[in-house]
Amino acid sequence: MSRRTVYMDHSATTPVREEVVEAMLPFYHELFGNPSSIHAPGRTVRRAVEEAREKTALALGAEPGEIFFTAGGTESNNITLRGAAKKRGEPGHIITSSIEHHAVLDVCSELAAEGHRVTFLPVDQYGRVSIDQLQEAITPDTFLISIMAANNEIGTLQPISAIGEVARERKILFHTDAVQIAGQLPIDLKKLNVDFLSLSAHKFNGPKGIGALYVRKGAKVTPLYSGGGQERKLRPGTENVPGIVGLSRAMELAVAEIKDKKKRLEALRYKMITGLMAIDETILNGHPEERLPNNVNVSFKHVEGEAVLLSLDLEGIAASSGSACSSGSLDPSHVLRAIGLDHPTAHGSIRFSLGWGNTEEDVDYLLEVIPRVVNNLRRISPTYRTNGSRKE
Amino acid sequence: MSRRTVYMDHSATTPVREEVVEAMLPFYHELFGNPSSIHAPGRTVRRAVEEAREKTALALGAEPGEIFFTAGGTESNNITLRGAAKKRGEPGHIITSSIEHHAVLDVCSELAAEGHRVTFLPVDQYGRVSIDQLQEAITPDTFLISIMAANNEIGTLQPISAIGEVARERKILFHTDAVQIAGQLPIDLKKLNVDFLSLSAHKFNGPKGIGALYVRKGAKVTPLYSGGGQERKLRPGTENVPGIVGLSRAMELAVAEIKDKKKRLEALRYKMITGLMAIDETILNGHPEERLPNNVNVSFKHVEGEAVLLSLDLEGIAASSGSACSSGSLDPSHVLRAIGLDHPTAHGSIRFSLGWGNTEEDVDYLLEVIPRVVNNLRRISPTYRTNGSRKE
Amino acid sequence: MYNEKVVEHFCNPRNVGELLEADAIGENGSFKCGDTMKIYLKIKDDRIEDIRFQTYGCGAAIASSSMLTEMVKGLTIDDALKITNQDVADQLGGLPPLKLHCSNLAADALHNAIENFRNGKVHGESA
Amino acid sequence: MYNEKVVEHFCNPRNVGELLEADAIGENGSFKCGDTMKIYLKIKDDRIEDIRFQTYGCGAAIASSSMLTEMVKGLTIDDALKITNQDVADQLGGLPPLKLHCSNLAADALHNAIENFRNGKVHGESA
Ligand SMILES: Cc1ncc(COP(=O)(O)O)c(C=O)c1O
Ligand SMILES: Cc1ncc(COP(=O)(O)O)c(C=O)c1O
Repeated sequence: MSRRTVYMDHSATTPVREEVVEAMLPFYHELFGNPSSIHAPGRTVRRAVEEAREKTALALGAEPGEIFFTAGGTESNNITLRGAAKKRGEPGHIITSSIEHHAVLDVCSELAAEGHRVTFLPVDQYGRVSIDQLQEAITPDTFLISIMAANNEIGTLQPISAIGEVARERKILFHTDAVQIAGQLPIDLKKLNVDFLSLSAHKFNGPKGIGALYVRKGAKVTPLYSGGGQERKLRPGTENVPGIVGLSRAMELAVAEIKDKKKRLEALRYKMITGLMAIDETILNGHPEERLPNNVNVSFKHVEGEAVLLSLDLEGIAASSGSACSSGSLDPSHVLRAIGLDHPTAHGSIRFSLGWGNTEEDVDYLLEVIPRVVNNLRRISPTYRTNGSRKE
Repeated sequence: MSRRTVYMDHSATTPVREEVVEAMLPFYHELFGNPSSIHAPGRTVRRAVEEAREKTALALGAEPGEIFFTAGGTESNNITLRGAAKKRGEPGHIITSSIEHHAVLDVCSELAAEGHRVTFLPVDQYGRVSIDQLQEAITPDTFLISIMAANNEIGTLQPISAIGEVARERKILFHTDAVQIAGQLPIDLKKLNVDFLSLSAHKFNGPKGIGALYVRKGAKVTPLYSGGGQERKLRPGTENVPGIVGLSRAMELAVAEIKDKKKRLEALRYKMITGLMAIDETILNGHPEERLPNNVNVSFKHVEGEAVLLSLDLEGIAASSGSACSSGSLDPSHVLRAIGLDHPTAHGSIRFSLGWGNTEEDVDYLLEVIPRVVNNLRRISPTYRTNGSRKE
Repeated sequence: MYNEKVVEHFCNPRNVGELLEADAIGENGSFKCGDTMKIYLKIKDDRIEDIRFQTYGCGAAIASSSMLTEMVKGLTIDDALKITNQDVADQLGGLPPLKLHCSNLAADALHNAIENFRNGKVHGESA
Repeated sequence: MYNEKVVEHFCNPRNVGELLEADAIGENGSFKCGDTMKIYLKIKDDRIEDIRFQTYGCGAAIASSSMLTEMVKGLTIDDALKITNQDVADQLGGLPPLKLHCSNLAADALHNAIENFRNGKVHGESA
């Protein structure tokens, strides 16, 4: 057994906070009614759902009528992109970035296969898109721009506000995948020109299987599913009431604590990056400043990421190499390739994502363990010494 | 306050059982990992998800590889119907019934608008489709038959086994919406020729927002969403782990108790129907025998359903007029019209759906309250006496 | 769903029934939701002396029928004609948007009764 | 994900490093996952007297490298050539399906080393 258990994979998912579970529990048993039912047990639950919608809207600077509950970030992204394309009907042009989550990237590829044109904007070495390149990419039939607010692997923040201005000026719908930023950094939809915004509760200490989609008043997509009229037909199906309540409670808590948490995590992040960079032949991936407060992504040269993860796991430390979803895959992540990493460097990348519950002791423990782990693996590596690095 | 609270709307939704909540709770906090993560917290959760899949498969006579978790019955239906149409690519012919849930019916109408041909089979006065009419409807390009196992309003069971034989013989995919039957009556997919089967946990004392889709080995649909590779790409997105665990536990409990529950509910149902039919000008909707053990649907002539519901609600009794989803609508339900009810009779229909927790005392209470409720409303009704019925 | 006042009128509807010697009878029906209403008037010196109603309909329809009869009892028929469906709904403290049209039965049936009375008939064409 | 035996070999890999006076060196790399492996052999009377490896790769790659060196140490090169990637995986008690190809490095690198030896070279073309 490891001496300590340290979870540093909060970008993959987070524990649900006690307060959130408590808020949800009544809706499993006492308040279990179907919000569509007109009897008292149904009406009580309808009120709870609408209160949750109000809370969620408030936390984002939106109107309650602009919030739609979905089953998660993947669904919110799919509803927006496929729904906008379906609404348009005829082929058109979509602009996205080359470092989106698969739930945007793969939808775009499919839409391209269905006849739309898609521009995958390149990013710089830090993972940022360029406003100039965005401007240049726009054509008269561009109907949708989808650029994530923060990247899930390297934590880089995009210039959402500037992108929104371009989109408004050119009268193009703008969607942002805010799954990683929601609950981490303030979002004020009154100030941003965002037409659609996706988020997922389990990334900010809420439950899995529930998400939300913000749809600016007046912006429209054609729903993908049919059924009962729930969520004003945008996402029919009996509402996941405990999930909805949990999402709104988690959102409320996260937003209330956002400043403190940001400060705390940024301090931990600084300490971690400083400690990790002391290991030779280690590079920091992503933007030095414009990054999520909780994201640390480094590449240890001469070692393979999975082997590092496995070693860390045996020491009780949970981290990730690239996105959790791509861990099953063998190719190095599209994000790391897009920022220009060569294969071995991309393969040696590890994402540590901090969150609620992480302490300075966790960071100390990691920094104690990691040099040994990297060293042990480098000792085995055929490339370490031939690269002119220190001999055994 | 009413003297008693009696929930008789289990077809709309059900309370989650204590055992189910208990099974789910660990997965909010201690076991919160992302099943796609390769570290220990992720792997433990992956095991739980796969165990849940095995349990669910076992309860249905399926293989674990044939079970896919979704966000509910609506999604399972949409994935199957739209996914089968997407897979086919070119226009073809679909056969369904005229009394399906909106999550099948409306998808079929949309597919028709997109160029497919759809036959909506009529039903007899009890709500049953005819095998002969099914046979006749089949054309060389029929690629999908979707007939629900049990109707959500009138409880009528369809001859699924016979439909499956026809489908197999003619080499047509067969989907059944089993949302109302799952957990109520045994399902053995080894014996039924069903290619796709939809179910939703909240209808059998599991949580809302989680469902399953059975896909027979070899049967294929094109996924509607893209993203991470979860649920073998059929339904990407971080798994709703507590939901999945809850669904499988609820399924396990329901199946273990299915015989006893059926006997118990059928006895209550018999008592209720007998009691309700003693009220004059009352008719039973649905099939006298081939119906869900928990379903009672009656029409009280000369009164309007919503007014009855409201009166019952004030007495603490929760029931429904037609499906919960259509309660927001003003048109009489398509199901009641399809079985030939005239407008006023359809408008006077009430569905009582029994379930876990209902007792004989509940039924006694209902039977004590209902004659008064119906009588009070008939006293106000302009049609009651002019119909040759008893004067005040 | 409904406010307390609506529920109270639904539970204890005023002026229910027929007037056997009515001076005018009005009817109105909604094809959309199947509701029907009948209003019976006793009129003396152009003033509504007595009123009764019968309604087949939902909670909103019944409550607004009851409320209307309360509102117009004792009014002159001219004043009664000024009462709109919206007035009835307002007097009930509001109705759910989806249910507003159900409350439209009542005033319309009253108007129909008064029209019949002015045309010198008890029943309208449809009766 | 990995069984105990795999984890044990990953944590304590046997025969790690270089042999400065190797009789043959074999190499193998997977373009797909970027893994690379180097095998150093000391051969006497057609028998593998000593063996070392270096691996850049995932847990499965490292564990199977370690296991292979254990399996072939002391064997004649003829017998060593009979060892397949599957044998290594089996000896480890199995590997996750997705990781099977990572374990393919090891035996292939050994075969490459033996081939070089038979061709009278220490290094192959690529070195
Ligand atoms: C940026 C981003 N978008 C979308 C998703 C998908 O969210 P979910 O898995 O909750 O559907 C994720 C997380 O996996 C993400 O990090
Ligand atoms: C027969 C039937 N199919 C599908 C559904 C939809 O299920 P859900 O609301 O869980 O998506 C329901 C319940 O509303 C139903 O009764």
